[in-house]
Amino acid sequence: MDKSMLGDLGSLPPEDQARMSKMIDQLQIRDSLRMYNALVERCFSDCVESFRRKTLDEQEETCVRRCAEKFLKHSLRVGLRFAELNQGAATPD
Amino acid sequence: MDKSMLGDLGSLPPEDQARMSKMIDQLQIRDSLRMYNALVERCFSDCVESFRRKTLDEQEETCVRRCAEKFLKHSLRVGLRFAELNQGAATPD
Amino acid sequence: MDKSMLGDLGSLPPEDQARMSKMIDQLQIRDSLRMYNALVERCFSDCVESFRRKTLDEQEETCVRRCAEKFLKHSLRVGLRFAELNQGAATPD
Amino acid sequence: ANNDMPTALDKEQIFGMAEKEMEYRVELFNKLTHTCFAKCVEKRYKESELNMGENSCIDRCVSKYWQVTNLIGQLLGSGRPPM
Amino acid sequence: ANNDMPTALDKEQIFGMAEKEMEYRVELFNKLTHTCFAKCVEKRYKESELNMGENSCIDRCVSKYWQVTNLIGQLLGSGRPPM
Amino acid sequence: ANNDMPTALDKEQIFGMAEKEMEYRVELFNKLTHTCFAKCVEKRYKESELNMGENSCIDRCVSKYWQVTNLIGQLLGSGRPPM
Repeated sequence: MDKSMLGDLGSLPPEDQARMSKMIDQLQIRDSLRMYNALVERCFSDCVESFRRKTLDEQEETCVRRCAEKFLKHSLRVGLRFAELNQGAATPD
Repeated sequence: MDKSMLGDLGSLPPEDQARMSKMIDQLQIRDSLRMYNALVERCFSDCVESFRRKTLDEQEETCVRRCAEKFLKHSLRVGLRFAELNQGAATPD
Repeated sequence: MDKSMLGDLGSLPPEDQARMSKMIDQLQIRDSLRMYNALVERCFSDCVESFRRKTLDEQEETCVRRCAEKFLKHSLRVGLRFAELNQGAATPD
Repeated sequence: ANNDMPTALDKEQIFGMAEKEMEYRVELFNKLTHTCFAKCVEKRYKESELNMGENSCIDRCVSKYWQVTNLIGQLLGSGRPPM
Repeated sequence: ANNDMPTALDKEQIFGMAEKEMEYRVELFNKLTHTCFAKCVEKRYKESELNMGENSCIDRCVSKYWQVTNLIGQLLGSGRPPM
Repeated sequence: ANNDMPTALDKEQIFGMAEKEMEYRVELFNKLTHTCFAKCVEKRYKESELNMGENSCIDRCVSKYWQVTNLIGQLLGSGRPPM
């Protein structure tokens, strides 16, 4: 998710900004790894139904690719809408 | 959840009590924010099925209100029962 | 999960090894407690359907035992396969 | 209004609360994303583009999810907006 | 029996374990709450009160969930009660 | 290639990233385990042993899950294997 969604740091003293910024970086790394795990789980669950072979067949692979691409586009769109709502709701500090 | 469920601090030296108490406060803040998120997800999933408009209709809003109120009452009741069982199972330290 | 899956510590200086090792221990404790919680939730959900009595009947208890044993055997097997794939994919550092 | 708050609470607590708040936002965003994907996107995955119907469903889903978050926030009596 | 344990382990470890233990209790409580809500509470939400049937279902659900926690705790050979 | 990396980044960041990486592996393992249990193991629980069909399903499930992890890793353009 976009860093700007996590808060406005402008009003803090520099050393606190640095610390807050590091914290946000850590959260973003964790979040993107979790997203990756969740995406794999979802696309695997939706696309892989048969366990008669140990490798993905072509149809499963295509399904997984589309699932992942769709999810990423979806996630981007949700981020945009979410940011708009967030801005509308934001009160001046 | 009720603070008392998380442990008996009476037997610790004061500075450890303070530290433990801070830790419990942090866990409770995190827990209540997670509960809030989980409640929203559940009531949204149970009550909102149609996406032909971008605002909640009256029926959906009523459903969400009842869902949230029921969940909070439920959660309170579970907390009471849980505390009873906990006490029954507790061994003197 | 097996500690060795979490990384190779051999190439680090001793004090970093100790710190990393502690971190892994903490993660493993957290993970095994989470696994326990997840196992209870799964076997409860799969085995307990009726709420006309407040104690488990014999059939439910048997079901829970088997569910837990099966899950543990399953988890062990997954760990072995996972480790094999991991080793195949590992690049020399 | 809250200009001199930092003197009242100690800094560790402020950072601790900021961290929880950010974790909460990330989790809200993730739950919203997964819930709206499940509600709006066709699971057959016949193509890798979102079609028009899916796109407008997503927009409305985000909007309604947001409203539910606010509605429940009011019920919980937090007195502040959920973000 | 464990009077002098604090000298053996260092304090950081004790606090670390206490933290994990508390996280575990919170998670147990949350999973129990969500599972019993799904098992006992009618999803139509026709009213905002829990009815008698739901209430007694909840009580039994908590009790049985607790028993399953203990049963699996024994199987895992922890030798200690789950709480 | 990365011999002198430790001088570039500070140590806290390296430990922080190692921690996230390990959390990721644990979560991958747990999701895989739960997903393959749901896909392969019969929910009637008539016995406490895994039968032959379940065992071979588990092996294939792990293998396919692994492939999906790699496939999506490539799509995300990480340029590195997921583990």
